[in-house]
Amino acid sequence: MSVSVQEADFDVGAEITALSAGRAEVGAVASFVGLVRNAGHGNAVAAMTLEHYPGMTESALAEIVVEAQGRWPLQGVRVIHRYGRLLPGERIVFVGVASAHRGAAFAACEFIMDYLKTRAPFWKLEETPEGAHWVDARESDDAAASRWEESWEAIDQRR
Amino acid sequence: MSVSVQEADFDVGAEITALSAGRAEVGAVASFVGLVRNAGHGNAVAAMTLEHYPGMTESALAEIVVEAQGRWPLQGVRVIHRYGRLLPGERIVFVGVASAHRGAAFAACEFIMDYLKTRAPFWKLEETPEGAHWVDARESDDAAASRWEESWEAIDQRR
Amino acid sequence: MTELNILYFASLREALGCSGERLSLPEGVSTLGALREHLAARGEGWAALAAGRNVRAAVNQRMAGFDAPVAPGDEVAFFPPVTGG
Amino acid sequence: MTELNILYFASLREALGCSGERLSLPEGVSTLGALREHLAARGEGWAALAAGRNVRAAVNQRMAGFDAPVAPGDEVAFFPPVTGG
Repeated sequence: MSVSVQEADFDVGAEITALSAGRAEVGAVASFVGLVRNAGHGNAVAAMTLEHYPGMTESALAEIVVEAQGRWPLQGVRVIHRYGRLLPGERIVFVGVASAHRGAAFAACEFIMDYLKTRAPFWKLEETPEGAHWVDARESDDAAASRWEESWEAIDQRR
Repeated sequence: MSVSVQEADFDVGAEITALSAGRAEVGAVASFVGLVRNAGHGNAVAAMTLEHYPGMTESALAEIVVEAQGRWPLQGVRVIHRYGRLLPGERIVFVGVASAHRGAAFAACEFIMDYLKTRAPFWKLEETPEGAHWVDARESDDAAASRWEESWEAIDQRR
Repeated sequence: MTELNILYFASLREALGCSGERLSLPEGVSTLGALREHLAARGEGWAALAAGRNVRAAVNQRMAGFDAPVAPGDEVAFFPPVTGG
Repeated sequence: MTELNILYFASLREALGCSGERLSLPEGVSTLGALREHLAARGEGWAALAAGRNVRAAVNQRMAGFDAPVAPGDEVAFFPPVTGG
């Protein structure tokens, strides 16, 4: 398991390859790349600045990964989140998960993204022709994260 | 949308980058890499040979992609499936999906893998110390694919 | 074209010792299921196509149920459940 | 350490015109919620911390509810709902 919070870009192919390299029991690597879009809430976005809470960011991401590892049998997890000023089309976040089977890899990857969206201390400032504004949190992100609470309870009930 | 069935390996990083290159409305790229595992059903696997049905393979994969595009708003889809003899750790399949938002990208990527597992005409021959044997289809793959039928009906009922 | 082009794949190909054949549509055979029965009736290895065996099929490169019609000129394929990905 | 280290982030930092401060734990303040009320009572921009405003908080770099205890030496952070990813 490895978590990085950095200004620099990352190499998606190298990260995905590293998740299975030398581990021939890995049958599945699911991954996600989040990018800066040129349009947020109807406005053209010229750039985006990501602020974060140094120290807490890393531990919040590590905690999310540990929670994923407790829910699914995983053989590797990599999370990279950038901060600073980014342009449309630039990568923001990478989550990669290796497992023996695809179901666990997909579920854990989506789980980590959903939790990251609601628990990792990052904030986005968008620059548009009308000026800069802070991006509002989306209710759909809370809903996406809370799905996993429900399914966790459902799992508990089946025990 | 692009589908390839080939013997050659592929460049995961280049494929993922291509899915968002020049498309600044893409905010999310979900992807999956399937690899040859060194153990199948308890036996050590020395190599695996993938047989396929040339012609039908490509059209079956294209049909699955079209179905995904009908279910989610996607901005790019790439499917690559290899055939021939592969060693443990080698890549078998790549599915990458670009969308504005992560929910659609994740769902479509997993959908394509689930349908591919039950609808694309590939067959695996495993070489083990006990000899070569054809891999049996797994009931869990049928179950994974049939989830999407249910959810499709659920969507229809909400209309 | 008055013949069927029949293809066999994977473990079924090995069981039959045959990867494909051209065949005039037999009298009274108009569905995939009837064709399968006709072939299985050849005996020996062809029993791998018999009812109860886990066989799938395609007509003209699309998955098809055994009630699907077959006609001269069709490409028909028989194979075990797929295991790609 | 007898003081709290308080941090403010993002839109809240801008509204307050302040990215952080060191503060002796005020008399009668033992929870995150009481600390928030104490700060909001400063008036003007500090109303951004008032009840009803969508503010989140962390104690010692972990997300915390407003009933969480605060004690001298803690690092406390206030911020808007997160929007990373």
